[in-house]
Amino acid sequence: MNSFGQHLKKFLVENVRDYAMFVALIAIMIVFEVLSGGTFLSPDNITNLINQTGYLAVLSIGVTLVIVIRHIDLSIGFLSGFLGAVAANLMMFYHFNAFTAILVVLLLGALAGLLNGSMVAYLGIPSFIATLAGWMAYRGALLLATRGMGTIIIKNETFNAIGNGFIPDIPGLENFLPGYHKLTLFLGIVAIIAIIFSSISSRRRQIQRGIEPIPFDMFILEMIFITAGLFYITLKIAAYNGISWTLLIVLGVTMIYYFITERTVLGRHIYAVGGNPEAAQLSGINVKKIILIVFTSMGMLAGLSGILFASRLKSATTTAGTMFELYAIAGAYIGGVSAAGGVGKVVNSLIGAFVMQTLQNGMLLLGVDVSLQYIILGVVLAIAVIFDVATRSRVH
Amino acid sequence: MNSFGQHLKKFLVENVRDYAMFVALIAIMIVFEVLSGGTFLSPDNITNLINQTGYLAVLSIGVTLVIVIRHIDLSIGFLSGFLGAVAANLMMFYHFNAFTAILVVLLLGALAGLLNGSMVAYLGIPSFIATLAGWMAYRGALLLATRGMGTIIIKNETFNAIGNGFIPDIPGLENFLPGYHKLTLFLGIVAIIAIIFSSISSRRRQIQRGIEPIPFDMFILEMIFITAGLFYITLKIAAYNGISWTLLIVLGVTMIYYFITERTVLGRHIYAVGGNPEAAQLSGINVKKIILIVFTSMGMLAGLSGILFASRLKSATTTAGTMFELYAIAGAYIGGVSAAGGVGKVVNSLIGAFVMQTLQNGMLLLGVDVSLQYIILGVVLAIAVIFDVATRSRVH
Amino acid sequence: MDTPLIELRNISKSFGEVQVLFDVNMKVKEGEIHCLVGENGAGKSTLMKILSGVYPYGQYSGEILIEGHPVQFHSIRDSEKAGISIIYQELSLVPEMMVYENIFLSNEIRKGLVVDTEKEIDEAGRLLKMVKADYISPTAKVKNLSVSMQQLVEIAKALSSKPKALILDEPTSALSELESENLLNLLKELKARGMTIILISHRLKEVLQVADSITVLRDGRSVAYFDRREQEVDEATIIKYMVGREIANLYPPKIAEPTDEVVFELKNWTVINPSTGRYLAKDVNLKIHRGEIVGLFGLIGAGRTELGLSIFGNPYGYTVQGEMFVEGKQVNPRSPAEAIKNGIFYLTEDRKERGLILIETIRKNIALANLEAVSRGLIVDDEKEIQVANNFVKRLSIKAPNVEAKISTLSGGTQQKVLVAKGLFTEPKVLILDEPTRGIDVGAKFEIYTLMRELAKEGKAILLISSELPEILGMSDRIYVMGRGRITGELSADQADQETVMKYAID
Amino acid sequence: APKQAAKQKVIGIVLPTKDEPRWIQDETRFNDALKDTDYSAEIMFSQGDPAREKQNVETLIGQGIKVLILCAHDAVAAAASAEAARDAGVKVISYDRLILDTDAVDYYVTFDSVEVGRKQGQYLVDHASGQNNPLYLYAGALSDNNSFLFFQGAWEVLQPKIADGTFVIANSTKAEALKDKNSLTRDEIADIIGQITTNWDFNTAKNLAQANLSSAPKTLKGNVFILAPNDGTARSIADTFAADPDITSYVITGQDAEKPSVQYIIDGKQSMTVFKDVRVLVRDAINAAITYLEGGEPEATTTYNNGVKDVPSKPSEVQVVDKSNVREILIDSGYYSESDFTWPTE
Ligand SMILES: Nc1ncnc2c1ncn2[C@@H]1O[C@H](COP(=O)(O)OP(=O)(O)OP(=O)(O)O)[C@@H](O)[C@H]1O
Ligand SMILES: Nc1ncnc2c1ncn2[C@@H]1O[C@H](COP(=O)(O)OP(=O)(O)OP(=O)(O)O)[C@@H](O)[C@H]1O
Ligand SMILES: O[C@@H]1[C@@H](O)[C@H](O)OC[C@H]1O
Ligand SMILES: [Mg+2]
Ligand SMILES: [Mg+2]
Repeated sequence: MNSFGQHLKKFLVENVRDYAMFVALIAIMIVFEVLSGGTFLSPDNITNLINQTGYLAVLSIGVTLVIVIRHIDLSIGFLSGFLGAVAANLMMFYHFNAFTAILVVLLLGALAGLLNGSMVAYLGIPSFIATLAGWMAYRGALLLATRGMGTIIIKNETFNAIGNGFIPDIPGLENFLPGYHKLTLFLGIVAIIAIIFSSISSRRRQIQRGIEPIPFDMFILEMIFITAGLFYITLKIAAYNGISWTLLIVLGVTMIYYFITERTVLGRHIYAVGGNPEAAQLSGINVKKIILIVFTSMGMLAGLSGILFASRLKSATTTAGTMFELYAIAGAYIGGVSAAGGVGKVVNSLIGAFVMQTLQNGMLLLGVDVSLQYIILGVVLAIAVIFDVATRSRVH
Repeated sequence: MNSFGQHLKKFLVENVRDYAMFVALIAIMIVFEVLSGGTFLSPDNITNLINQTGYLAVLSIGVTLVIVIRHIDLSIGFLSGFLGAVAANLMMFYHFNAFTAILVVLLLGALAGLLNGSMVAYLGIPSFIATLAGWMAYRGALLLATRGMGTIIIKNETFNAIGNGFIPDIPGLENFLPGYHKLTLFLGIVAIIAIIFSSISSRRRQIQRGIEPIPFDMFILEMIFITAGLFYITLKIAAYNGISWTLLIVLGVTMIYYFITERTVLGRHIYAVGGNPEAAQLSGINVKKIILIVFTSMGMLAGLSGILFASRLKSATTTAGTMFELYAIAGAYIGGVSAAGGVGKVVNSLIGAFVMQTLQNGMLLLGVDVSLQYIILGVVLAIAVIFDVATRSRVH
Repeated sequence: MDTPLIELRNISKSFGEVQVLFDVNMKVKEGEIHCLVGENGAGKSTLMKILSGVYPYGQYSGEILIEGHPVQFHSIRDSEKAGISIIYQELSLVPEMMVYENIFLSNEIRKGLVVDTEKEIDEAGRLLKMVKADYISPTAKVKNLSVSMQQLVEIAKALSSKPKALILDEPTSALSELESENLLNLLKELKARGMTIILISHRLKEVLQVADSITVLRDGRSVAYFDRREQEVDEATIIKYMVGREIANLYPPKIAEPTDEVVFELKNWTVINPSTGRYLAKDVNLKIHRGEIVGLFGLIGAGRTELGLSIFGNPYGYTVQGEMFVEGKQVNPRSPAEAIKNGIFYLTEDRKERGLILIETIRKNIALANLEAVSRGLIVDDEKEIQVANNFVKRLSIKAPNVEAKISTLSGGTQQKVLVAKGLFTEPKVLILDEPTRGIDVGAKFEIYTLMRELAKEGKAILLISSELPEILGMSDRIYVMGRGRITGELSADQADQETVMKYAID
Repeated sequence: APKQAAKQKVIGIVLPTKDEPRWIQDETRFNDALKDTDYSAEIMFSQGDPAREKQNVETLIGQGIKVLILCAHDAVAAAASAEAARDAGVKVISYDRLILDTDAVDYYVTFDSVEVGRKQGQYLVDHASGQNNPLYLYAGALSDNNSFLFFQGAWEVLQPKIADGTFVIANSTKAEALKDKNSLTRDEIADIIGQITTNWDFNTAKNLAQANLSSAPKTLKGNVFILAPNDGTARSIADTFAADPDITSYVITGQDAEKPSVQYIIDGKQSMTVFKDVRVLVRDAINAAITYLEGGEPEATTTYNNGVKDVPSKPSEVQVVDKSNVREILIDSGYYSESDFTWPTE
């Protein structure tokens, strides 16, 4: 028993950085749940929260890589807004179907990102200022794109489902577990099993490689936490309408980016360029190409964010995208990305975006005055980063 | 004659960086003058332009030093707005007189800057994120400060004169040069003479030290340009209401900051910290102190900007300060400050801020559509920086 | 066969309008160790960067031949394919990444779409063993390794592409004698296994220890080629070709004897890294007399830099205990500024990163640490500053068009002199020189040594921190040896020889 | 929001933004009106952000409200929020701005925005005599649909007078080009607004007014007429015109009867404002909500078509306030108290 306590302490101290965000998120959630008298963790609010975060989450993920390679992108907010308006225009006035419109918008986003990337990589313009120019230009472009109608109502069911709909349930199971979304339960359980299996096998490999793994009791503890957490969320979501399309997309994007950053050559090169650009260059990595790729991916995600946002509101508005960039960047920083480059995980940025949105959602539930909301957000952001810096320097 | 041509060419090529901004500014002005059929350079528009730039110019000057020491301050916009609202509150509800209110606000600004500086210097938080937290917090604070009525009307003649009034003329000279503001003419001529004298003496010293000065013909040319330019502006302003209080303040701030950066030990230390913080530290410079000083000065200038803005509108509004930071930073970048640290002149940033405002003012005069205004601004910003980077690398 | 493995013919290269290589020729035979020597700025690194594809075909003129066949490298990858692998002068690892990730950077082992991590870790282990560094874990983060360990990782990385030829650009400049020794042995072993090696070094002792053949570059021209299997060469000959004149003695003779007066003293000086609790220096007792040059020798990581910094006002906030005296008076400087006021100046070993402001002018750098002296009140007197800078330029024969020249345009040796000038302008009584000749060439070295002698004569107390034993032995009146944070020995100049000092150092 | 534990929190109110004074007034009035009922309400602000607006609505639904009073930041984009509420069985009252293109609106309380514009235009027409009076046009934000309605109403009234030469447009080439057309398309209005927009921002209004005055020849100065879209921008535009020595007199419109502008009217610095009695609007909204809560249908005097459905509505009167009737309408009715202002000592 005593050794369990010791293990736990050691584990927590050593991994404080990696788990701090989760702990913070859970703590914040519990506080809101108590203060709101149980509404915060209600199935519908959890689902809302997820859908509210979607368009920021994908931006946070994209901008994480931009910050990892020591750059910044301020243009993403209005780019997202502008591209949402383009999608609306395409569908409503040029009769594109949803899929083609989405494709075109993602492509345009990639192009816009490529342009930013080229200015940074080939002309050597500091990204702050290159993308600030984009910020202005896309703001104007958004006004142009929406000026015909002001707001463009999107009347495309397929498109609008992205931000408002849910995946269908398995047909023919209406009487089994009524009130629950069966496919959601099923997918949740599959995910849990997959995670447990892959954790066990990665632990086994660690041992084989002679790398000391975390103690067995801690491992079990970790598994219990993950399982419980995932199962809880699955249950909550399933008790409402199940997995929303937004959630599915965000999860998909996260998994793709997780995979790219953690497992592929490209991912490794991105972190190398961020960690030491000269070294990366001298190792034969084409640094400019990496910059282009990262900015292009950012542009594409801005397009996706614009789609999620427009779909959620079933319309493109004249001010869509305002301040998105700042919130997305804040999410990434809360998730622990470092301005010094080379450090930052997409999953953590996703959590960071959720922390931001959870705070806002919770404060809305509690009826906090909007002026105080801003102040509290600012303070929490500062605390999060102070904590981050403090724990990081301790481990160092 | 031929040698004059050669000198001119060589001179222009070598000094393209330093003069580019002036040339760009003059070019833009001429374009607008022609397109507007002579209104752009009318006495009243020049005066308006100066007054419209004031609150951004002081921010640009302050943020130049922040960027020089390799940091950024995003909080300055809403801080400026918030402090303007504080001034309004103090005068309207607590019956402070204008001077005390201004003093308190400058002090509060300095304190806010000190707080930012401490987070950066002592807690090691990246300035981007520390000041993003401030951005949120001050936005909330501004809403709180104006929440009673939304807008606070300022009914203090002294205070409102700052943004709307002009310096008095010399009394008793009504019949001499009627239609001109004599004090303005006088001050303008004094300034021109001072500049000519100091240029001659600095040229003489260069020669004494064995540093090759610019060729004599180029020197004469430069003098003619400066004299003509200053005289032209003086005439214009004098033909309207003379020097505005805003202009006086901006000129004062510019001179103080010019003096500090170019002539004092503090200025040297600031640029040293920006050029190489490690080396500065090992030269006995207290780097943290310098960071504190620069952020504190920034905060104070944000206070001044808030005062200029509130005075100009004779009121404090809920959205005052929105985006100021981005425009101020853009001004500094147009003026050639470098994100790599250690490079950037306050006078150039002032010109940069003028370039931004000139564009906006000119486009308003010509009745350019707002959406296009944004796009044009973005494109000009990009071109300015591309040009900057290109000429810099050539000289290098 | 007599065809060389690598041949460079008439290579010329310019940066902008400045030509730095002029028709350089070089031949490297298969399986030999070939050394490339020359003064700072002679063009060694540039030449090797051409050979390794950093400056691709088209950016230079001349020909590269591999096994007699002309080749065109358009990228680093091309040269790698041709079997050439290079370790750059600047360490080029990514600190935040793990050892195995660095080793396979841009050379990843793939399994379909993904990187085969397992295989990379195994393979990294094998490569580390090959460079006798199996004590380094492939999954350690590079930032947690010492400089010498990082150097070995670099070599493992270079070997990962299974090259025929390995180029090392000054691999030992940041290593101590012992570590250099190990590295040279490793190179010999690699040679024994058939590898061809090109080594660039300023340490001629090392060169003579391992070289089979030598190319000397001077001012961008190849001025000499020696094949030691055919002809004897000695240091003096090489130096003669390098600098274009004879240098009889590397170390100028003493011009005055130290006095008995103790100018600087440390008593029971202890320095602790507060975040790890590790002792960086423990119970150090040390004194320097007026006019004395005291050598402080130790292996890398012995803690000399930390000791120097702790004396110089402790800028990085170590925990410091003990007493310090300057001219008999106890002092307790809490920042570099206070240390400077107390007559102490420390010249960093890292002149580019921590010593100078590269984008600024000579004059501003020289005056920086003592601006008050050229100021009236809070205002800097430019005239006075320029005068001061001009005086130093003359006194130290700093080679520059004028004092308004930017530091970044100067050669390494000249930069080092500016750094020295900056230190001297604070008028220190005690001058701590940390690796003052690291990476600078023989000519510049000699000038720095001469200056040190003059300063000693003027009555300054000098602490010379160095990892080069000959330098310590050649310059010091007295020597302290440091090992793992402790003073392990003290020797007078006449007692000291290579073996004794080394013995204390590894003690 | 005041905590009134005993009361049932079944009404949700969502207002556009705290960044505009107008809505801070509405918040106060709602709080006042609710004091005398058995219900309490949660009031939220969307800060001009439709996403936040939707988030607000979702939160309120989650809290179990039964009636939603929604003043959309963007009348069109709010459809998604309204539908979410409808799906949760919540009645939706559209407040001040009609939610368009959805059948998920149950009731509409409003001032007639086009009428606001007409009243502004009419005031200018009524005060102009003779020919060639310079007319300066200003508008709200391109991003606010109301800007279009206000301008449309004003244009309807002003255009014939421009065409007959009573007014000459001083500051918009786009409007000048369309001066013979009485009913404009949205695109045409957008073109004009793009040139004369204040963005509802005082500083932009001031910069624009200054630019206009700089480029106006003397013939377009003297006695001028100014269409200013609301009080905030009217004040900064009025200040700018007052500072120009070539302007002898100006007539300027406004809207909202903000306190500072009422003072301006008393002092003769602003000519008029269109008073939208928020109390009436608030009362109608609350009454409708209570009627719904108690199972009834609120009374409607007319309907508005929102593109999909005819929404039952009871529009409130808007009134012109100027120096002649300011005391009567704003003070005597108890909307503001006399001590809020300084009055000329006669
Ligand atoms: N990228 C570059 N741009 C301009 N000049 C350069 C560049 N790289 C090197 N040089 C110049 O080319 C010359 C040769 O430099 P190089 O680095 O090859 O010398 P080196 O012999 O390796 O010197 P060291 O012993 O100091 O490493 C120097 O004068 C240097 O300033
Ligand atoms: N807290 C710190 N911040 C910045 N640099 C540091 C800090 N602590 C140590 N350093 C620097 O790290 C470098 C590497 O230190 P290392 O331990 O390898 O050598 P060392 O102990 O200085 O050995 P030597 O005696 O050879 O100088 C040194 O140059 C030292 O100045
Ligand atoms: O009352 C006005 C409102 O209707 C409009 O939408 O925004 C500006 C306000 O002045
Ligand atoms: Mg080299
Ligand atoms: Mg050292």
